[in-house]
Amino acid sequence: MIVLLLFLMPLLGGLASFFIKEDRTVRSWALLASFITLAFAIVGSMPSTNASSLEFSTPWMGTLNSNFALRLDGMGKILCLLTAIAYPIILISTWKTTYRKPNNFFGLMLLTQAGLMGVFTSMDALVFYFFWELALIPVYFLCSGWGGEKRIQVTFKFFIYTFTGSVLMLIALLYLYFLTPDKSFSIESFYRLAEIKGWNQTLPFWLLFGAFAVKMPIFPFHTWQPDTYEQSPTAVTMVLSGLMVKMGVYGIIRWVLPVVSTAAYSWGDVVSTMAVIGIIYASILAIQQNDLKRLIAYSSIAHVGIMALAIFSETHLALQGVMMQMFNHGINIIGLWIVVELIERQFGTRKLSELGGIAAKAPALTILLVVMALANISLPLTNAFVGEFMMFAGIFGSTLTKYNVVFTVLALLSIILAAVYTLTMIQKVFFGPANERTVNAKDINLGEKLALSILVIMVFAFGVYPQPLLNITDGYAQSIITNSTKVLSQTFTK
Amino acid sequence: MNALIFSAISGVLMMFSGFALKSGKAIRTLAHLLLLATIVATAMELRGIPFFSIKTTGMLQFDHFALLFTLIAAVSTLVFFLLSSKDMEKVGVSYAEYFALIFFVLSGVVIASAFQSLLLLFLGIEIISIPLYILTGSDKRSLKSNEASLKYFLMGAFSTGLMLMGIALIYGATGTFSTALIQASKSGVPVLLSTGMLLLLFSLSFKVSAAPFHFWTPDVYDGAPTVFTSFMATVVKAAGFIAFMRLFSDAFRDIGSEWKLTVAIIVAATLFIGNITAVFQQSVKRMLAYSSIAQAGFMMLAVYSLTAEAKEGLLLYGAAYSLATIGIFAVLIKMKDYTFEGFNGFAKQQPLVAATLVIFLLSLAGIPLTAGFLSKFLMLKATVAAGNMWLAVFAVLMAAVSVYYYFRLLQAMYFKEGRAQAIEVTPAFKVTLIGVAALTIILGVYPNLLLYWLYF
Amino acid sequence: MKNLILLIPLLPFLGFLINGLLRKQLSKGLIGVIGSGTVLTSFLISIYAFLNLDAIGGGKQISGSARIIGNPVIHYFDFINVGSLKIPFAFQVDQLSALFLLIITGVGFLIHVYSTAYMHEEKQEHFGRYFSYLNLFVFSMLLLVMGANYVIMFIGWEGVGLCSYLLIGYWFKNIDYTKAAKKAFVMNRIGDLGFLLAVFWIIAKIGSVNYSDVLTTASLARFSSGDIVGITLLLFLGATGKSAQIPLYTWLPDAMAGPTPVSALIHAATMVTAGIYMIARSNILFTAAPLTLNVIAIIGGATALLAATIALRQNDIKKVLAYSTVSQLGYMFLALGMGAYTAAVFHVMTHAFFKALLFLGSGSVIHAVSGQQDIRYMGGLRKKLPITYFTFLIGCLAIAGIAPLSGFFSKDAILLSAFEHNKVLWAVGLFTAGLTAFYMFRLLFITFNGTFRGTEEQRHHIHESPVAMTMPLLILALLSIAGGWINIPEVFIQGGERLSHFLSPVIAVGESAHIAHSTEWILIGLTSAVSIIAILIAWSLYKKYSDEKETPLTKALVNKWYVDELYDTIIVSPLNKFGGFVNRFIEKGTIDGLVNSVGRLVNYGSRQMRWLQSGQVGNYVLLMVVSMVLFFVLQFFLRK
Amino acid sequence: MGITQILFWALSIVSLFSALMVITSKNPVFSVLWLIITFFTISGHYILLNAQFLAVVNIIVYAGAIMVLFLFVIMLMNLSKDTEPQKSKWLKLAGAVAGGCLLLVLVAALRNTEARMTELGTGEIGLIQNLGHVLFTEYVVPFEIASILFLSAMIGAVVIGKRDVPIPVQKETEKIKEMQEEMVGPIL
Amino acid sequence: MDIKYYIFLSVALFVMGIIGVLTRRNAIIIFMCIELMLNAVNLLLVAFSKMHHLAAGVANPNAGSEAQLFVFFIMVVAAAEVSVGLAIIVMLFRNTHSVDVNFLNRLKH
Repeated sequence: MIVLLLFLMPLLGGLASFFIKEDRTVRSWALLASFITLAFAIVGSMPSTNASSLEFSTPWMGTLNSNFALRLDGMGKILCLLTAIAYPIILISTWKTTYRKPNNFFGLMLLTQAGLMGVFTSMDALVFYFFWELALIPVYFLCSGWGGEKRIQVTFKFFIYTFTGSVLMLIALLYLYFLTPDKSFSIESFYRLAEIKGWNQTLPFWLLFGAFAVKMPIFPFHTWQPDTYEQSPTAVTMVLSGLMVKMGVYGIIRWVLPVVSTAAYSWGDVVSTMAVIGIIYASILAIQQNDLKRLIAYSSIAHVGIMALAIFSETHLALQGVMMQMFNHGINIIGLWIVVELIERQFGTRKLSELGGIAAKAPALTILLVVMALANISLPLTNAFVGEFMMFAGIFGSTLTKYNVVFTVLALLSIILAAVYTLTMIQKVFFGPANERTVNAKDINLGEKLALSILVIMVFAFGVYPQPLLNITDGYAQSIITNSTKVLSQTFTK
Repeated sequence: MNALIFSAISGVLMMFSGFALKSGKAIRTLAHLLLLATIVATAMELRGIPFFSIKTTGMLQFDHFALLFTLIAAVSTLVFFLLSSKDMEKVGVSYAEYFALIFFVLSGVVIASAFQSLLLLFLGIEIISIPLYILTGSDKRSLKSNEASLKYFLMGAFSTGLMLMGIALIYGATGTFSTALIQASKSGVPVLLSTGMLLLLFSLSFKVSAAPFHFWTPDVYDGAPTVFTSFMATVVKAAGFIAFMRLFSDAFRDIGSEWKLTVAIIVAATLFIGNITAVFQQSVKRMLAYSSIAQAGFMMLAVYSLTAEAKEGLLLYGAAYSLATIGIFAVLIKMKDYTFEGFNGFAKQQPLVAATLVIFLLSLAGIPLTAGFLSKFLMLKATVAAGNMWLAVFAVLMAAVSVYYYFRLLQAMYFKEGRAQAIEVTPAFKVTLIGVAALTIILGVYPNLLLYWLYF
Repeated sequence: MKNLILLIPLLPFLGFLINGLLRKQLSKGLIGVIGSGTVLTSFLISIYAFLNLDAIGGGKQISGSARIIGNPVIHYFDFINVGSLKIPFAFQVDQLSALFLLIITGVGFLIHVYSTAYMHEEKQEHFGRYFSYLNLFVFSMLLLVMGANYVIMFIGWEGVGLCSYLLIGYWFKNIDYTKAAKKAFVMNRIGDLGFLLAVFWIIAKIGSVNYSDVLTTASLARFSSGDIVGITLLLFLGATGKSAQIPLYTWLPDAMAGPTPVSALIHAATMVTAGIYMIARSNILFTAAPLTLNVIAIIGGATALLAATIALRQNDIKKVLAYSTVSQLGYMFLALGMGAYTAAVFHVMTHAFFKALLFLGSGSVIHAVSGQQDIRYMGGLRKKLPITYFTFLIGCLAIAGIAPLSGFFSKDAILLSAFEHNKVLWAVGLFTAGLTAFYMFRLLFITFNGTFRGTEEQRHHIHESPVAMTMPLLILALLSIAGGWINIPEVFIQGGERLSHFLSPVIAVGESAHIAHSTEWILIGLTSAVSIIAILIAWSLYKKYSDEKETPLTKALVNKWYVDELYDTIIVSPLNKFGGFVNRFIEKGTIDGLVNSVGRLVNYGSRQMRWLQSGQVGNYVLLMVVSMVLFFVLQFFLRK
Repeated sequence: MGITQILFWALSIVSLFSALMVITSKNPVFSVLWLIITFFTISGHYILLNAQFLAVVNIIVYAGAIMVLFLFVIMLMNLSKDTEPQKSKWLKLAGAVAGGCLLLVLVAALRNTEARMTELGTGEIGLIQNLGHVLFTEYVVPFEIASILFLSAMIGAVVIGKRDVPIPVQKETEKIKEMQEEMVGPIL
Repeated sequence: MDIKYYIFLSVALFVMGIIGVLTRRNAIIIFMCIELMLNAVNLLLVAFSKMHHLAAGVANPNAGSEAQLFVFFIMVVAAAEVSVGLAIIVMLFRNTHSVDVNFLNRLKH
């Protein structure tokens, strides 16, 4: 039941808020709804809650053998938790930002949340696809309705790009559906597919991977991302980069690795190579950027690349790291966006070249950003370190590929480059003498401080004691690894 | 049978109502009532209550498939009446006759969906086409309308010729016109049969405007009075596909090797030409014409794979496509300026109407939670089941292209600033639009609402 | 005991939190008290722990080289616990770490005290910020040495890097300072890369990162020799980053941008010795990898020499000390390379004393001449700053290795082991010793002898520093004198080399001198002679200051052998150029271009496609007929 | 080579020739006349095939009614001279070639139908009573349906026939055309 | 008489009609060519009806009559088409004073 509420709450909340015309009211309503969702999410991810309340299934879609099946398992829990935590923070931090037609804005935001929740909990291929799109559509409207001046083209490109990916995914799901013994879309019967061979694996693998790669995005499918992040309103950018990016990673872990394990194994090196190229490529590009949003966008591409690399190393450690990192990356990057939002709102620019010397005027802002930035370069005792450490350790220890050492070394270069661009950003934005733009900067107000402090606390809490999160996801990671090893051994011994 | 007789009689009544009733309102009301009666009659027959028992000597068979489609067609027509029948008055003087012709078309639709003999197929198609020639040309003051109707007529007659040749050759091969017997005739595949079958295929492709026999469509849809374009592009096209489906599943299912390849090529070509050409259009009306070609490509997938699911899908597709297109046209009719720019800032002026339009567009583009998605999905499913992966992939890629032009309209309405042209909409109009939009969504989430009639 | 140990790092952390969060509210005095008080407390606790190592469970030496290996690990909670990999959050307080605890907290405390006076002009909140950073640094450094596995060590490792970044960039208004800070952090990161890779490698092989699992002769068997060499080399790469060895040493001189006490604490006494600690800690691995040891020795020797030469012609007082630090670190690595871990640790200790002393002394000087750092504008300060001069002199003597000051013993031990392993390196070490003596006394003479060459108003308020600054100086001077006596070689008195015995549970006493006492005497004499001669030369050259003449060689020296420029041309600027190229051509041009061109293609196709729709019935029918023909041909003639 | 064969060949040649003339003769009126001749020959074929009823109907309906209607229309538009502007040579050629190819393909395909004889001159299904009987037993439904067709055709004629107000000028197509000329650049 | 000859004959007539449609510009002539096509079909149907009648023999005396009825229906439909078609042509002529299909190019692209 809880799992149902998880997406019903934002759905209804969103639909309701379309009809609340008054700005303050609709903001508060959205905030309330997101808090309620958060409550559900917390209850759901408590180890004490009994599994039966985390499942929901009912037949739908008539003659297609599809069930409206939702279940909240380890990975789902952690991601739903992330989504639920992110929303109140986003709403609080953008409280001061004014939007025209606020009712539509917040309605669409909540609908997006509903879609995300659905994606993370759906246990049926068709339902998964439904929510996948349901999460995409409102974002399209948000970006092109409230974005920057080039928003229409950019968002349109983003939409068509991802839509193409997702329809290809649909074909792949159909293809697999016809291979299932019992002709059903349920994930259980998809997991029973692992025995299929050859083309039957390769084709759906690439179709699925294409869709997820566009969403993540993995080099060279990433070009929509910096533009979109740059153009869309920051609140939406937070959703895009903090949560939506995870849809791609999630998709690969849930719908590729266990379903078409053999192909995932035999194409793993190719994908990993793409990921590695992307990591270094994006890091180098990030150094070149002059726009805060673009810089963070590229750094996020690099981080996601590491996740992809870790996924395809298929070790328990790495997978755990990925799930951990999905959560942490969400937290950190949202924090970064909040700072960007504050800076842009106060100084009216995001250009590094036009900023500087804020530290003297706004120490609190500076400190919070520095913390977020340090988390972004995964400094120890910040949450990101745990995830990345485990991922890298897993990649290095992977026995599936001959090139694990090469991959690790090259990917590790990104931590140096990350240090370069992150510190450059801090230096250019906050240090040095103040210019006429920043000379009378004001420090942030309480609400923003609150939002950021919550994040900072989480950054350190999960950086020092990550075990609770790890326990949530442990079972799922274990199951995936055992499953794939079983399949691979079956496939390649004979 | 009920539907056939009712619609025919209603046609006659409307014909005479022209002399009896003077006010357009009265005529309109009568038409609505008659159509309602037809719908009820069809529904009752669907529930197993035929009013007449007429021995059709195996030429017509009103099975659930036929009746359900008849129902869909009739309901779509009703929606069309509710939304646009007022605007028919502007077309020309002979208001009542238009209704009469539409009713006759409807009866043709009934025949085309229930035929068991090539003769009836021929008659049905003709009964559909001839009134359409007239309706296309009904705006006599407009040169475009005249031109369109003549083009339509000449090419239509030409394709009729092809069809007849095909029928003749098939008869020569099998010695019968009954589809069932054609299927049964186990005299191998004489070249006469396959030639005739191909000719039939071509002429039917013409009727449903599948490439490369689609050329008439954009010109005719563009030239015809928009009201009737809306009707032609939806109900009639769907009927054409039902006829197509019935013919090939009843008569040529077993000799698939003879036509699968050709149909596959036709599907691909239709999808390609329809979508690609639509991208460039500046007039929404013409864009919709091309989009109807594109959608035809998708529906043709059902013909390619004659599975039971494809049949369901085709029915659903007919409903979804007709409803959405009729809705969009209903708004378009009221606009002065048919270009995309004409819709700039439309959302500000008519938020509600714009919202419904969005739903229709999403449905046409095949976005989930709309009937459009589900019907496309069933088509793809059938295609993959038929084992043609590449066709499916090509189809979805083209669907992605279609997003381009559907969303252009959406962007114009919502994100582009512009002088929104004022259109007058009655509350009833709005209510109907909302109803249709709701139906689109409901069918998208709970298709059984429609499909279970097929089985019970 | 367990919780007491936990307090050692926790107290400075509390200091960090308090000073950091309440820096606006607290008064400077309070801040200073909190800052130093926390460190003092943990210093006392460390002493307590040091005295009760057995209680903690450290091994102890019985007789000769026979000893008990204890298990001094204190487990707190599981940091990461995934599947087979367990990374506990645990401390290990054995002889080695206890020694370092003393150095860190002790010297740290003195420097905190010193800072209260030195930083007094700072605005209050910045004062608080400074102390919070300092405390945070002590905390991280303590994590580094107390950690019971490589991950905890790495946490501290990066933590100290961060603190050095924050403290170098402490005056953030000055862009150059922040740049220097960035440089330091990035170069450290390069080293950290090696460290991390080593850790991953260990995990892959052993499945654990605990010293107790990795650093045992048993576990050595599970490595192939290649593994060991690889791991140790990677660890050494980490060390070069942190401890400023070739090729990653260039950040340390720039790090002098930070406040002088910081340079004393971080860039002389403690942080930079982390590399030595780490290698000494994993000595078992390194001993098993002779190749690595050779590399370390060579790099160490080279660094020592290179830095010493550069130091000859530096005019910034702190730069001279910085390069001498690099050079001394090179010395320590030389020792490590010889397998003389004890000697290295010994030198770490003595060096901590006298280098901290020298830095604080220089700080006192700078403080006196109101911020002037260039020694060419000093001189004749001996009268004005007697205490500073005296202590500075002691520091110089110590570093020059004049008996019986601490530097003498430690340096002697290193040279001794060098002599018995590799004569060339010994020669290098000897020469470097001479250079060291030379440039240190050059510095001393130019600064304190002769007449003052600064501006008038500088001259006016030259004054001896307050007691809060001189007191630490004196204490450190004392230590610099006596610190060496705890490891007096056997040749002087029976039962010497206490330190190596003390450390023996952690560091095997492999290498007690096998060479005859006679030769040892000769060597000692030689070393002292070299130093004294060097001092005399310096005296003759600099007893009264004159502008030094410019030769190509000296020019190169002044410009630090152009190493920074070299790095810039071969690494930094190519990377930027490449990045710009990628940004312009690959990203925008190629990849995004491809994506967009798909859209353009569709549009173009659409433009062309519409010509089919010519509007002519004739053409339509023609096309239809033609396609019919084609279909028939396909059906009847091609398919068969 | 019986009399029937000779008749068959003769009729075939005549009908083909007159059909050729239909599509080639410049004057519409001549085309109509040639077409009538073609219909007559076809009726001749019907008789050879014992489809007497159809032969008669063909003459009455086609040659009699329909063609006369055509003739009227042509006269009414007084196109009765060689005024019809000709298509360009190339289009004509293309059309002829395309048609030729179609013929070629069809003949080549149908060449290998199995040979089945239809002897001429016997049988009486073509007689009116047989046809009438079948028409009003089995084919009564289509027969009725045909009436719908006629009704719609009739209404159509009426709708089209009624006079209306004269034509206003069309602006909008022009607008769209020029917009297409300077189509805004691709959004992607 | 071999059925082939009938097939060829009517196919030839049919194609002639098509060629006419392709080559002429006068709407009326085009329409006539279409009528020619229909007649070709009629002829073929009658020939087939005869063929099947003979094939069936005494077993089914009515065999083949359906084809002739089909021809009958074709004529009916043709008549209807003619009435509508000519009406349309006349209407167009009224508006443009031409029946030349080449001038029908307001709608394109």
